[in-house]
Amino acid sequence: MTTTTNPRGPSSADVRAELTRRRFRPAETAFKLALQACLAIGLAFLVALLAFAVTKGWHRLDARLWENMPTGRVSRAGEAGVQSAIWGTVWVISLTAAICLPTGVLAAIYLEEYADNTRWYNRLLELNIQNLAGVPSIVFGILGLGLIARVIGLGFTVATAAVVLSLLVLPTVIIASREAIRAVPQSIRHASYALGATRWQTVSRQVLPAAVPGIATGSILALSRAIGEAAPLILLGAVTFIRFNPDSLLSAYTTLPIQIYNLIKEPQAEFQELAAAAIVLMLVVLLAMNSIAIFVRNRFTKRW
Amino acid sequence: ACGGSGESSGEPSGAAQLSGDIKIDGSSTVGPLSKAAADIFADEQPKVNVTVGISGTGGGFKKFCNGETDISDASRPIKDEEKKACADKGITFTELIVANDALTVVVNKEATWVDCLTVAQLKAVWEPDSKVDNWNQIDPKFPNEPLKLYGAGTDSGTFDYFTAAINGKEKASRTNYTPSEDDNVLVQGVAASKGGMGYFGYTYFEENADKLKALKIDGGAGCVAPSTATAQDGTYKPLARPLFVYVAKASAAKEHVRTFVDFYIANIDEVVKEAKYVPLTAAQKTTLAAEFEAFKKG
Amino acid sequence: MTSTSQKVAGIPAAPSVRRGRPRLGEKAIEALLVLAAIVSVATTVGIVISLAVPTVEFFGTVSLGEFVTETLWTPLFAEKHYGVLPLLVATLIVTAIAVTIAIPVGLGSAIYLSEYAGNRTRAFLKPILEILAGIPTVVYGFFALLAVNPWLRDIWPSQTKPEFQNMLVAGIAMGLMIVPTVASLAEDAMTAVPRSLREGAYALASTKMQVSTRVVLPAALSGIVAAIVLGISRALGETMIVTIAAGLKTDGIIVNPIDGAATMTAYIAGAGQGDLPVDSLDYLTIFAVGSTLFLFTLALNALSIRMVRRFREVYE
Amino acid sequence: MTYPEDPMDTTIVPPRLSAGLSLHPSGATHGGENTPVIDLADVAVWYGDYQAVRGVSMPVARNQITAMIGPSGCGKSTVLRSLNRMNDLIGGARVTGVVSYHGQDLYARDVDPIEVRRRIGMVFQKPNPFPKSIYDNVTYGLKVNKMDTGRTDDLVEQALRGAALWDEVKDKLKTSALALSGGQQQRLCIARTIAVRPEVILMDEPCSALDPIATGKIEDLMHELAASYTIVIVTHNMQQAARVSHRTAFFTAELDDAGVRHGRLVEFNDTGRIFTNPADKRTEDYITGRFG
Amino acid sequence: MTYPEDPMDTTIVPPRLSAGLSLHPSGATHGGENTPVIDLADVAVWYGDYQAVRGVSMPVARNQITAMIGPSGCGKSTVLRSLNRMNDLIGGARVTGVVSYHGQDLYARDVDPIEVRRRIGMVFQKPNPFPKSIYDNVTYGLKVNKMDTGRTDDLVEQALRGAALWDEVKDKLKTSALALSGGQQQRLCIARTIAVRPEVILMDEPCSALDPIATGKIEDLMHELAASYTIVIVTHNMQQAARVSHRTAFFTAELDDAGVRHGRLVEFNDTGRIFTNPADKRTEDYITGRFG
Ligand SMILES: Nc1ncnc2c1ncn2[C@@H]1O[C@H](COP(=O)(O)OP(=O)(O)OP(=O)(O)O)[C@@H](O)[C@H]1O
Ligand SMILES: Nc1ncnc2c1ncn2[C@@H]1O[C@H](COP(=O)(O)OP(=O)(O)OP(=O)(O)O)[C@@H](O)[C@H]1O
Ligand SMILES: [Mg+2]
Ligand SMILES: [Mg+2]
Ligand SMILES: O=P([O-])([O-])[O-]
Repeated sequence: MTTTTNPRGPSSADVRAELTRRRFRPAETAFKLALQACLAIGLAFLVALLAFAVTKGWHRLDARLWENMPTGRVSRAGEAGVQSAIWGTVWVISLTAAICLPTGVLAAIYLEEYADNTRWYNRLLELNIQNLAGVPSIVFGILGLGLIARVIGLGFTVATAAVVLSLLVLPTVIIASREAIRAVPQSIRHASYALGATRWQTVSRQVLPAAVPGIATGSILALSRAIGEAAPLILLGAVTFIRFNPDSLLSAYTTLPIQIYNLIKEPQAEFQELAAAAIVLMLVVLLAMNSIAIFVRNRFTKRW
Repeated sequence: ACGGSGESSGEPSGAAQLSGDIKIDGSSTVGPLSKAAADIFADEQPKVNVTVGISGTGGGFKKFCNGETDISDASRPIKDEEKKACADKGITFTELIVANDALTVVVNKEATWVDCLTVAQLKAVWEPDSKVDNWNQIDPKFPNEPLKLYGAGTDSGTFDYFTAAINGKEKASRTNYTPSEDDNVLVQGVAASKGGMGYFGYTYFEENADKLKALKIDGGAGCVAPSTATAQDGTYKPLARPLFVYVAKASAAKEHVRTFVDFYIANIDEVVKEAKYVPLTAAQKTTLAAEFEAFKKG
Repeated sequence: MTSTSQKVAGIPAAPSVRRGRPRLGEKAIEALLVLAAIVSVATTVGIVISLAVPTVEFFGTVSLGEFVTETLWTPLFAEKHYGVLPLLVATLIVTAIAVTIAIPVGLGSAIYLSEYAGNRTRAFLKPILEILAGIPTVVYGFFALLAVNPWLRDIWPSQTKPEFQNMLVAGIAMGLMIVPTVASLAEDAMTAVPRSLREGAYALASTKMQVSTRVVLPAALSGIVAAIVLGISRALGETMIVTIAAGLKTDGIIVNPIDGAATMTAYIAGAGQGDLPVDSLDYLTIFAVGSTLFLFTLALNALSIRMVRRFREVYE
Repeated sequence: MTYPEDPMDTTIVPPRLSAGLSLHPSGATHGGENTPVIDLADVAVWYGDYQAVRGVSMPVARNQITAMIGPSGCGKSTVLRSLNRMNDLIGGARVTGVVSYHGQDLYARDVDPIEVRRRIGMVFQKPNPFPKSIYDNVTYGLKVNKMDTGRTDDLVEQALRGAALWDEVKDKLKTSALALSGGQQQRLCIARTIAVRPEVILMDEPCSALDPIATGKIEDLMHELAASYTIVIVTHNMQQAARVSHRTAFFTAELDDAGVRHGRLVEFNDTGRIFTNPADKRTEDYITGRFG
Repeated sequence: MTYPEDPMDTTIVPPRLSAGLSLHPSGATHGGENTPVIDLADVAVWYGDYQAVRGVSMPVARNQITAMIGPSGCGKSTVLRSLNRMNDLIGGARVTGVVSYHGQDLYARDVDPIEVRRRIGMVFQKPNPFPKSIYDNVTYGLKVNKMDTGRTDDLVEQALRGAALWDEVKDKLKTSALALSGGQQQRLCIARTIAVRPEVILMDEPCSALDPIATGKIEDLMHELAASYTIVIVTHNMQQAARVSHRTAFFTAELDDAGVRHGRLVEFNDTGRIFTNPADKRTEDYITGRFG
């Protein structure tokens, strides 16, 4: 048998030579190095940022952070702390969680378990959420300023800030919760229905508990975004000098990122250091939240 | 702290615990004074929640005359149209001078070629549509160095005062400079560029005297450097200015606000010191106390 | 069939499968769920209303023509001009710098994670990269202004050093801020490329780089474009970094990246923190600029959503 | 289609259950136990515009095991799901014809599908225990049906015994059901189903995810359950159908004139007949492996 | 394991294939072409700690079609992928024993897997054309192997003719490959593979995603390709193995003492022998359908 397309028998030696010829592929190596460099840039930036904040804020990372004296007395700049900002953050974020988590999870349940997505209004709803996720946070600040603070008249209070932050992270919570709910296999729902369960029984007793880790992960990440958010609050009166802790939903407030922004603007080096220390504090909280989220995701998310 | 003239804040720390909110807003120049006052006052009356905004003098008055704030900080006297706005809403108030300031024109430390500028030269730089963007355009003797300008934010009393004093018309200014309500930006900005020039309150300069150089100003009577003395006696012309707070009548009727203002006045020296401003002269202090007493009565 | 027979058989009595009492609880819950879903629609409506009403009022005083053609933005000076172009140009410049950094770094990281890294490396590196996404933007601003900029000025080759606040440094910080967004979405898109395509390519004696660049990248293209578009939209809307690091200068159209200039978001934040009094034209400028920003990001979002949908369709 | 007895008449036939029970599972004869619990008359199921299966008429006799066999895609699962309205859960699915349960049309307007599923339970192809404890899996149906009578522990034991699982799990009722083996999980799913005491149990290829040993256990269990329950099983395994069922329905899918495949019922008869003496050539081909 | 001839000796044993080959539909004879191109000696493949298949020794003779059959999970694909080092791409996969190609150990330290894959091409179960044009699909391999000689158009035509696809696509070379039918896509994947002129083509169930007509075309194509290429095909379809292959390897999976399943080669022989007169009981059971 003959063929023109394929050489008959290559000798073993030929094959060995060709298979084992050392091929230097410079482009290949360069490409891989370039990719590693890309990752390295991102990581180096992260490390540099952390190192900068930590070294700059190092000797303010002590009990003085808990003092309640922002930028009032220059002579005592060295003793200033950010207590009222910490409390403000706690108030605002707690309220944000209380508003956006139930709303987000319920909306996600509606979209995943109840909505007939062949209906135009449900598709519109979905599109709307995707869109909202991309609206800049400062625009939410404008919503808060124009509508919630002024027209509705909540003023520049903890409540306004929490409502605005809730709306801001709502799409994130909805999208994460939907994904978690979707990850619960259909077979679990069918098993529940086949036992005579109603839709809500199926959702509340089977789907939600199984989706909790995913929802929790998404919610933690959403809240950690809310904690760090400053832009909308700038429009909502958080930049004012406040040295008291909020005591009600209608209290004036300031938050950590805003206080950091204020401190950066002060000329005294002590205040810059305090800003760095506050940043470290905030980063520690955020890293902890991120780690919890990742832990929950890895540990509790079921692989069906 | 020693209570001065107020009835309720008369007693030392044993004074009755008051509560309530006090809203202060306005000049970023005066802000540090009110913040210091609020900060010290909080040791005495922790339940009185004082907030100090820094919307700038103009912004402060708009809110003040809208009845949104109790006290308005100002780095220039209230204008007629602002008075009218207040009157329209039935808001009456008193004006109190709480400190002195010298608007300081600063340049980079390395700008060795210049020590003093005349008002006319400043006007040439800052007037609307000014085409001056190099030091040698100010004075041919100056080196060829691009001019980088930093100035007060447009909503600030400093801006109003400077434009009025130098350019002859309020808010009339060239626009191609870096404006900021945040004086630190101005300090850093000028410190960062060799050809930089900026203006802001004297205290900010004093804070950063190591980074910046203040120019003497020739207001017609020779070069005068900004200082405590020249600010107090007014020889630093035309940029020496008093700083004001305005207290609304309706607010002063409330005990906690009245107590706060009394406290502010009684402790004015400490407040000015904390905010690092040029203190009041003895005469000014007497007037201050008297005016508020009269206001409370009348 | 008689009931006796039922008992004999031990079978449930005559079965009724008819609807008993209506399940009111179920209905109430469904209504609650619908309500929760409507919140997001209400938010959009709220945003549109709160932007549109003052914007219309603004254009009652300032002509749209001036707004889009004038090259000066000085609403707060004695001589007022309302040309949004300077803000827009600054926004685009900062965004362009950010994207120039984020696209290569983000895509490079994504390719590495999806094609080169082993499972364990990926599981370790991806969360770290995601931390970058979680750092508050004030912190980026702080770092850009006080660390990156001095460093940049030190190494700057020419005599004219970057200004204290400048677009370049803001763009760099912002670029690194959106790297995780781009990387993570692009990686998702690449991971969605079926294994079979890679195997097909490897079986044709491709190297890793060839598989990555000639098969995986093109196949994931719409997803990657979506990632980039989303990155751009985040850059456009970012506020704190530019406010802190690029400043508020609105001096005509500034194109030199080492100069400071106000972006649309920085203007809004700068003018808004002074809390301009309601009903003044100054106050209305916030909303006019906000509307412009909103329209821009809306268009980008729509683009990105379509792209994502397309790449989903290809394989699903 | 071969129809051995007129199913419409079965309601008037007196109960004769004891005979069947004694015989089963050891080579039972099934004469007389054909009171249909469920009856299908000209049933067709649509997924949107696609008619997946059509023209199905067959009875499901009480306390018997009815098997559905046929090549993949012929609509066995589809028909099975139509018996307890699980098709409701699939968007666009629609059933025409009449599926009656004790004479009641299951698709009548005022029928509550939840009540239907309470009475007609289902076991799925892949064991799908809830990610909860064994105990909670069994009590779930009791709870959602408010059958939680205070004797729950007894009921759990009863159900697990019924599913021949009790001895294996009685010491670890509170451990996760996911830790059980596939066969145990499937028996747990059966226990969970019988705990709510349905009248009918539908099983869709309940052994296809299991190894031969587990399969054997489930088959034994089916025989036992047939004493008290009516069972319909879908299987792709002809041997299994032959081993466990009393009656068998053979489905196939054929192209219509437009080239679209539709499932249909080819033959329904006693299992013995289907496997030894099928009436239809297609059945014979399939049984002997000459088909598909 | 039954081994008709000592595979290690095949190089020196005179060709004795004609008996098996006479079964071949095309009636081609391949005498003298049994120099093993690839030779496996005691090959085992591990996925991490799991030994998926072990003890595989068999030759792959030149210009013949070697089929691998066996029940699902017995390791056919695993062994096939070990022949061109596709297993390298699976994290944790490891090959022990010797896979030699023209006497060269493919897993020797200094062997370049990319070069191996150039010479030993692969066609997959599901057609996997790149989402590019037909033309670009065929030229892809040429480009990455720098075989882009300027005669690309000719090479594309040759490859598509070789895959019996040319006539069907010649007018739409620039259209997307995804618009082709499944059978056309599979032939395109074959064209893409032969365009780089490998010596060996591995095919993993290349017809299982195809309808009978497309399957027929691919089988015809395999016959033609066998003239110029050495082909190894994995198939789950015994008829297909019988129809197309010269030699057949039958694999199965068995539990070891610890209850872990491992695949192993049971019997390797001429296809005719395997299907008419298998040496091993398990082979016979499988062939006749009594197994699994
Ligand atoms: N949800 C669905 N939407 C649309 N078509 C469907 C759906 N489920 C099944 N089908 C179609 O209906 C037909 C019958 O499917 P069904 O699952 O009932 O077959 P089956 O006999 O159970 O097959 P198998 O033995 O593979 O499980 C098939 O053509 C299938 O593609
Ligand atoms: N990537 C992998 N990681 C771990 N185990 C694997 C992997 N791929 C295959 N296996 C296991 O190796 C064994 C053999 O798999 P393989 O795919 O080779 O079987 P096969 O004979 O091709 O089966 P089929 O006919 O179903 O394709 C199986 O037990 C399988 O689960
Ligand atoms: Mg089925
Ligand atoms: Mg396989
Ligand atoms: O903040 P000002 O003092 O400049 O109004």
